[in-house]
Amino acid sequence: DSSGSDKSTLTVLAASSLTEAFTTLETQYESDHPDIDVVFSFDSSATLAEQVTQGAPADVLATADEDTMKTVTDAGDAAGTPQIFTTNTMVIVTPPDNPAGVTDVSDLANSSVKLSLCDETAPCGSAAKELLTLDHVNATPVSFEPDVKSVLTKVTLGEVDAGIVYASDAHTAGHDVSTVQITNADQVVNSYPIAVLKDAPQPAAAQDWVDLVRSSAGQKVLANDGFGAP
Amino acid sequence: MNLDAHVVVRRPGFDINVEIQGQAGDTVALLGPNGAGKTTCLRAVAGLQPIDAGRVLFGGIAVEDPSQHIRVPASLRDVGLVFQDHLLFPHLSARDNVAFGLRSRGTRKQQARATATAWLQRVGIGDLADRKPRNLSGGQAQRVAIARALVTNPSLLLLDEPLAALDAGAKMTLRSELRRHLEAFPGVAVLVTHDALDALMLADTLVVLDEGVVVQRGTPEQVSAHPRSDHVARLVGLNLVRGTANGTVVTTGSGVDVVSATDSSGDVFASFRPSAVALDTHRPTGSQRNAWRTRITELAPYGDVVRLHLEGELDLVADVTPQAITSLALDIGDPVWAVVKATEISVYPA
Amino acid sequence: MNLDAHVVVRRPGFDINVEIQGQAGDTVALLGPNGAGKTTCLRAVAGLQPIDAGRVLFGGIAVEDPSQHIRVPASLRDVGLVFQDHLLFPHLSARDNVAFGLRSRGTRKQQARATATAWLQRVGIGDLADRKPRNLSGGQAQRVAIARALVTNPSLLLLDEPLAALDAGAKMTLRSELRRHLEAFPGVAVLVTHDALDALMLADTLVVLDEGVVVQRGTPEQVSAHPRSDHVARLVGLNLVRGTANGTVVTTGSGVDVVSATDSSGDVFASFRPSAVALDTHRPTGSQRNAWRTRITELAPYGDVVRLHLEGELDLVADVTPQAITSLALDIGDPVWAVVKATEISVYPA
Amino acid sequence: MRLLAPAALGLAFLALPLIGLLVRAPWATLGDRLQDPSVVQSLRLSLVTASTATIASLLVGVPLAWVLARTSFLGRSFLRAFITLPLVLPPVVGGVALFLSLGREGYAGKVIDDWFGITLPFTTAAVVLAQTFVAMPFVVISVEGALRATDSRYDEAAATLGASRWRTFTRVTVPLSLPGIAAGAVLGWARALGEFGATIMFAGNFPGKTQTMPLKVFLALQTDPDAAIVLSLVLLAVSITVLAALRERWLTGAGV
Amino acid sequence: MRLLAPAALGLAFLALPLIGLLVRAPWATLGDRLQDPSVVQSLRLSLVTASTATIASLLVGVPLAWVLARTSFLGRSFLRAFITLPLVLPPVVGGVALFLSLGREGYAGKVIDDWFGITLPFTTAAVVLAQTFVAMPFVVISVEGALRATDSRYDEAAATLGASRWRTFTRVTVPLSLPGIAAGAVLGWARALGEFGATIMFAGNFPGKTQTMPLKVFLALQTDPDAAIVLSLVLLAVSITVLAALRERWLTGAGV
Ligand SMILES: Nc1ncnc2c1ncn2[C@@H]1O[C@H](COP(=O)(O)OP(=O)(O)OP(=O)(O)O)[C@@H](O)[C@H]1O
Ligand SMILES: Nc1ncnc2c1ncn2[C@@H]1O[C@H](COP(=O)(O)OP(=O)(O)OP(=O)(O)O)[C@@H](O)[C@H]1O
Ligand SMILES: [Mg+2]
Ligand SMILES: [Mg+2]
Repeated sequence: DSSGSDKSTLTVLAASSLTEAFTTLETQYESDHPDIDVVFSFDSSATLAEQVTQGAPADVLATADEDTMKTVTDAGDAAGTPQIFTTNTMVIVTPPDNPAGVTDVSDLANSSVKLSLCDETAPCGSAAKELLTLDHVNATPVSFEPDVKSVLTKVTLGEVDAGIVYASDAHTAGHDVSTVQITNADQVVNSYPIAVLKDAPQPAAAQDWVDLVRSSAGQKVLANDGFGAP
Repeated sequence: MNLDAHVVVRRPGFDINVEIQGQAGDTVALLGPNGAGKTTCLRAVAGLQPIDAGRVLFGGIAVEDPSQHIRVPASLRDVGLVFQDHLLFPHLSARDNVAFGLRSRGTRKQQARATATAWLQRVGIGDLADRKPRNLSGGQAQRVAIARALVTNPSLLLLDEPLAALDAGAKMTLRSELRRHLEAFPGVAVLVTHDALDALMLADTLVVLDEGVVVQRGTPEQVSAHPRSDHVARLVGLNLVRGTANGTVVTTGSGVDVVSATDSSGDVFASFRPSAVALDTHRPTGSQRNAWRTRITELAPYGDVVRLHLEGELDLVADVTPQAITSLALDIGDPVWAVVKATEISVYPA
Repeated sequence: MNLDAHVVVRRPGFDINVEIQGQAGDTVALLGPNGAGKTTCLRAVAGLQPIDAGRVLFGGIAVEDPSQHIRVPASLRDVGLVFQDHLLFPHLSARDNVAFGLRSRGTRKQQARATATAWLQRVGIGDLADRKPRNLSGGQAQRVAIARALVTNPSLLLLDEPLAALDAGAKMTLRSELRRHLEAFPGVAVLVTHDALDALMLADTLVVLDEGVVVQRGTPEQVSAHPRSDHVARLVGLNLVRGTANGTVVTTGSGVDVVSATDSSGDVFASFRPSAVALDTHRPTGSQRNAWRTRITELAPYGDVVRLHLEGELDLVADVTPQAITSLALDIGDPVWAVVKATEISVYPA
Repeated sequence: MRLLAPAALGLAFLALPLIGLLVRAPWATLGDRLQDPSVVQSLRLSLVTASTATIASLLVGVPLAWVLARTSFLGRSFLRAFITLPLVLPPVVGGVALFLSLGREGYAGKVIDDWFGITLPFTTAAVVLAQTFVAMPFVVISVEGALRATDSRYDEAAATLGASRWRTFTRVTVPLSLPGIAAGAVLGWARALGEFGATIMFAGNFPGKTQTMPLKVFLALQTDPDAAIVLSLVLLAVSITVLAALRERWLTGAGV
Repeated sequence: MRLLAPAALGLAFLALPLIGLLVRAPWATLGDRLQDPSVVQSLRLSLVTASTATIASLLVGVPLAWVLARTSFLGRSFLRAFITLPLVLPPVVGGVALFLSLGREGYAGKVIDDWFGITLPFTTAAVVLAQTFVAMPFVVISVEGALRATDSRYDEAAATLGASRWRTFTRVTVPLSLPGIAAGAVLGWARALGEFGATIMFAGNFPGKTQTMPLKVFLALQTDPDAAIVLSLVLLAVSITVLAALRERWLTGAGV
C-alpha cells in the first residue's frame, strides 16, 4: 500500500483524542509533501511518552497534556521547546435523552445522578476536579475512569447519567450524547503541546507537520473537532 | 432374573452374532479363542457396547433393542462386571474402589466401607485396603476387581477372565469362593475364561464362540466329552480330529485314517485323551491299532507324566510316563510313532 | 551376557530381597504367589524401579549399584520387557508398537515396519497390524506386547506373565514359539508365570519367591519333585505337608500323622500326587495306609478324572475316577476318608 | 538436553522482562506502598474477586468442558471455538459487550433490573462478572483438554457400578483430571487477577468497591511509572505466593 | 441434568455479552469494513503474528511443561507459579517490562543491539514477542496439566524399548497428551490474537507493521464505537472460523 519504497516516512505519535483531526490533516500534508508518507501511532499520552523515552523511532509527539510532555522534555528526548497547539475545555455530556435531567453542573451533586469522571491521575480528571471545586459542586462519581473515552463510552451506552469530558470528545460523539456547558469552563483549560523529537529521522518534515498543525488551516480542522485555540 | 441376550455387533471383517441364555441361578461360561468376541458380548450385555441388532432381555424385559430404540444405560442395568484389565479407579484406595458401587446404590459411607473391607478380606487382601491400585501387584488388583463387582450383589454378574492373574493357590481359593457365591446367587453369571477348570467347576452351561459365532453349547460334561472345536479340545485336554466316517474308519481332510471301535458315517469328530497315546520308535504291528508318523516338538515333565507335542500326520498331545521316554531315549525333534487303541477313540457327529 | 542381580527394594511392611542369576542362554522362571515381588524384581532389573540396596550386573558390569551411585537408565540397558498389563502405546497401531523399539535403536522405517509385520505374523495376528490397541482383544494385545519385546533381540528378556491372557491353543503355540526363541537366544530370559507348564517347558532354573524372599531355587525337575512351598506344590499339582519326622511317621503342626515308607528325621516336607489319593466313606482297615478324615469342598470333572478338594485333618487335592464318585455317591459337603498308601508319600528335608 | 534447552530458552524469555521490572523497581518506596491502606484494599479486592470469579468459572466451566469432551453433537467444534471468543475479544470491547447485555440499558440487564431491582454495573459483582467472562474460557478449554486426555473407560467402569452420570462425573472424571482442572483454575485465576479492560469498562474504578490492583497500576502508570512498577511487583509477589503454595498441594493431593 | 444445567448456564453467560454485540453491531457497514484494505492488512498481521507467537510458545513451552510435569526438583512449584506471572501482570506493565529488558535501552536489548545491530521495539518482531510473552504461560500451564493427567508408565515402556528421552517425548508423551497441547495452543493463539496492552506499548501502533486488529479496534473506539464493534466482530468471526476448522481435526487426528 502507501509505504512505497521511494517515499520516506514521517512518524507522528499523538494522543488518541487527536485521531480525527490529525487524520484529516494527513491528506493535506501528503499533498504538500508527495514524497512523504505520514504514519500515526495513536495512544494514551502516558504510553506515548514512555515509548519515546524508550526510543520509539518517531518524529513528532503530540500529547493531550503538558505533564506527560514534561517527562519527555525532562528526559531530553524533545528537540526544542514543545509548543501548545490547541486547547480543550470541559463539558458535561449526558445520554441523548438526558434521563437524569442534568441542566447545570450543580445537578451533579445530586446523589441520584450516576456520574462518571476521569481519575485524578489522568489530565481530564484533574481538570474536572478543579472545575467542580471552582463551582463548589461536591459530586461523588460511581467510577473514576482512566481516560476520557471510558467516560464517554459509558455515557453513550446510557450506563451513567452524566460525565465530564473534553469538548472535542463531545463533538466527536455527535448525536450519541447531549452536551451541557459548565460554569467557569473557560477557567480550566487543557493545553496540547507538540514537539519534534530529538532523534527524529525526518526533523525537517517533522517541523513542517508542526507548522501545519499550528497554521490557520490546521487550527480550522482542530476547531471543527471541538478543540479551542491555543 | 433370567438373561436372554442376542448380541449382534458388526466389527471390521466379521460380525459378532451370539445368543446367550441363562435361567436365574445359572452360570454360563463363555469360551473361545482370542478375539472370538467374548469381551464384546459381555460389554454389550452390560450396556457399554451398543448392539447393532438383536436384543438384550433381563428378566424378560428389554434393556436394549435397537429395532425399538430401547437402550437402558449401563448404570441402570444392575450388572457387576469384572473387566479383563481390571480398570480399578486409580485415585481411590482398594477399599474405596470396592465401596464405590455400594455408595452409588445409596449405602451409607460407614456401612459401605465396612462391607468393602469384609469383601477384601474374603478375597485375601484385607491388609491392603488402603493401598492405591498402582501400589498393588497384578493379582492383588484382580482380587480388588472381583470384590468390586461382587459386593453390590448385582442381578447379573459378568466376569471377564476374573482369575487369570491369580497364583495357583489364590485361583483355587477364589474359584471356591466364586462357586459358593454363584450357588447362592439368584441372578445369572456369565464367565469368560481360558481355564478349563474354571469353566468345569463353575458353569452350568458352556457356550463356545469362534469368530463371533457360537460353535458349541452344552453342559460341561457334554462339551468336555465331545468337543467340537480345537479350542475346546485343547482346553479340556483332548486330541480332536475331524473327518468323514465310513464304518469304523474316519478319514481326515489330509487323508489320514483314524480307526475307532464303533460304526458311524458322514462328517464326524474323533477325540481321544493324551494319556491314550502310546509312543514307539518303530511302526507297531498289531492290526487293531492306530499308528501315525510324527515328530516330537515339545517335551516337558508335567505332574506324574511327561507331556509331548507331536506334529506329523496328525498333530497330537501325548502324556506318557517318564520311564517310556527314558527307555525309548526320546528327545525333541526325534521321529516317533504315535499309537492309539481303537477303543480309546470316541467318534460323534460333527 | 550373564545376569547377576541382587535386588533389594523396601516396601511398606516388607522388603524384597532377591538374587537372580542366569548364564548366557538361560531362562529363569520366577514363581511365587501374588504380591511376592516378581514384577518388582523385573522392574528393578529393567531399570524402572530403583533398588535400595544390592546391585544389578549385566555381563559382569554394574548397571545399578546404589553403594556406588551407579544407575544406567532403562533405555540404555538393552532389555525387552513384556509388562503384566501390556502397556501398548494407545496412539500407535499394533505394527508401530512393535516397530517402536527397532526405530528407537536406529532401524530404518521401512525395515522396522517390515520386521514388525513379520513378528505379528509369528504371534498369529498378522492381519491386525493396523489396529490400534483399543480395538484389540485382550489376548491379541498380549501377543503384540510379546512381539514388541522380542523384536529388538535385547540381550535380556523380561517376561511378566506373557501368556496369561492367551487361549489354550495360542498358549501352546506361543509357548513353543517362545521356547524356540529362547533356545536360540544368547542372553538371559526371566519369565514370571503362574502356569506350571510355562515354567516347566521354558525354564532352566526356577526361582520361587514368597513375601519378597527366595524360598526355593533349582531345576524344574528338582523343584517339581520336591516342592518346598504350598505355592509350588499347587503349581505342579502335588499335595504338600510339612511336619516333624520320626522314623517313617511325619507329624504335622496340628498333630496329624503322615506315614511314609522311608525313614527320616527332623523338619521335613511330605508330598504326594492327587492321583495317589483314594476315597472311602468308611475308615479303611489296612494298617499300612494313611487315612484322614475330610469333607469334600469342591468336585469337578477334569480331563479323565474328577478333581476334588478336601478339607479336614489335612487339606488335599484328590483326582479319582468318575466311577469311584458314582459308586460312593459322593457330592460336595459329604464327609469322606482320604486314603494314601505309605509308598506314595515322598519325604525330604525342609 | 534437547528437551532442557528449549525449556531453558522459554524460561529465560519469560524471566527477562520480569527481571527488567525488578531491576527498574524503586525498592525504597516499597515499604510505603505496602503501608498504604488503599493498596492493601485493592489487593484484597483483587484476591477476593479473582477467587470468586475462578470458583464461578469452575462451577459452570467444568460441566461445560465435560459436555465438550464427553458428548458428541452437531456443532460441537463450533461451540468450542465460540467459547474461546472472550479471549480474542479486546477486553474493552468485552466490557462494552457486558454493558450491552447486562448493563442498565442492556437487554438482559433491564430484565434483571425490572425483576430484582438490581443494577450490576459499577458494583463489586460487576468486577466478578467481568473477570468470570474473561477467565471462564481458560477453564473450559484447558479442562476439556485434560478430560480428553483421561481414559473414558473409567467412566464405563463407574457406570457398571451403578453410578449416575453426576456421580461418575464428581467421583471419577473430575478426580482423574484434577491436574488439568487445577491448571485451568490457575490460568483462570491468574487471568482474572490481571484482568483490566473489561473490568474498568463494566465495573468502573471506585476505590474499595471496584478498584482492583490492575486498575490501580494502570492509573499509576499515567503519572508515576515507577509507582506502577512497584504496585505490579506487589501483585506479582502475592500471586506467586498464592500459586506456589496452592498448586503443589492440589497436584500432589490428587494422588493419581 | 445436574451436569447440563451448569454447562448451559456457563454457555449462556458467555453468549449473553456476545449477543449484545451482535445486536448492537451496525451490520450495514460490515461490507465496507471488509473492503477496507487497512482492515484486511491488520487482520492478516494479527493472524500471522498470533500464529507465529503460538508456534514459538509451543516450541519452548511444551518442553518447559514437560520439565514441570516429569522431573522433580526443589522450587518446582515456585517455578510454575513464576510462569503464570505474565497472566497476572497488567499487559501495559508487561510492555514496560519488555522495554526494560529487550528495548533499545533494556539490559538485554542493548546487548542484542551491539552484537546484531537489531532493535526490537516498534517492529513486527516486537508484536510477536509481546504476544509470545502473554501467550506462553497458557501453553505451559495447560500442557503441564495434560502431561500430568497422562500415564507416565508409557514413558517407562518406551524406555525399555531403548527410546531416548527425546524420542520418548516426541513419540509417546506428546502424542498422548495431544488434546491438552491442542487446548494450550488454542488458548495461546486466542490470547495472542486478542493481545493489546503489551503490544501497543512495546510495538507501538503502526499500520501495516504493528497495528494488529485489537489495536485497530482500540483506535476505532476513540472515534466511532460502532466501528469498533464491527471490527471486533470481524476478528471474532475469523477466530471462530479458524478454531472451529482446526481444533476438531487435531483432536480427532490424535486417535487416542
Ligand atoms: N473397538 C473395537 N473396534 C473394532 N474391533 C474390535 C474392537 N474391540 C475388539 N475388536 C475386535 O473384535 C474381536 C472380538 O474382540 P473381543 O475383545 O470381544 O475378544 P475376546 O473374545 O474377548 O478375546 P480375548 O480372549 O483375547 O480377550 C477381536 O477380533 C478384536 O480385534
Ligand atoms: N508402587 C508400590 N508401592 C508400594 N508397594 C507396592 C508397589 N507396587 C507393588 N507393591 C507391593 O509390593 C509387593 C510386590 O508386588 P509385585 O507387583 O512385585 O508382586 P508380584 O509378585 O508381581 O505379584 P502378582 O503375581 O500379583 O503380579 C506387593 O505386596 C504389592 O502390594
Ligand atoms: Mg476379552
Ligand atoms: Mg506381577
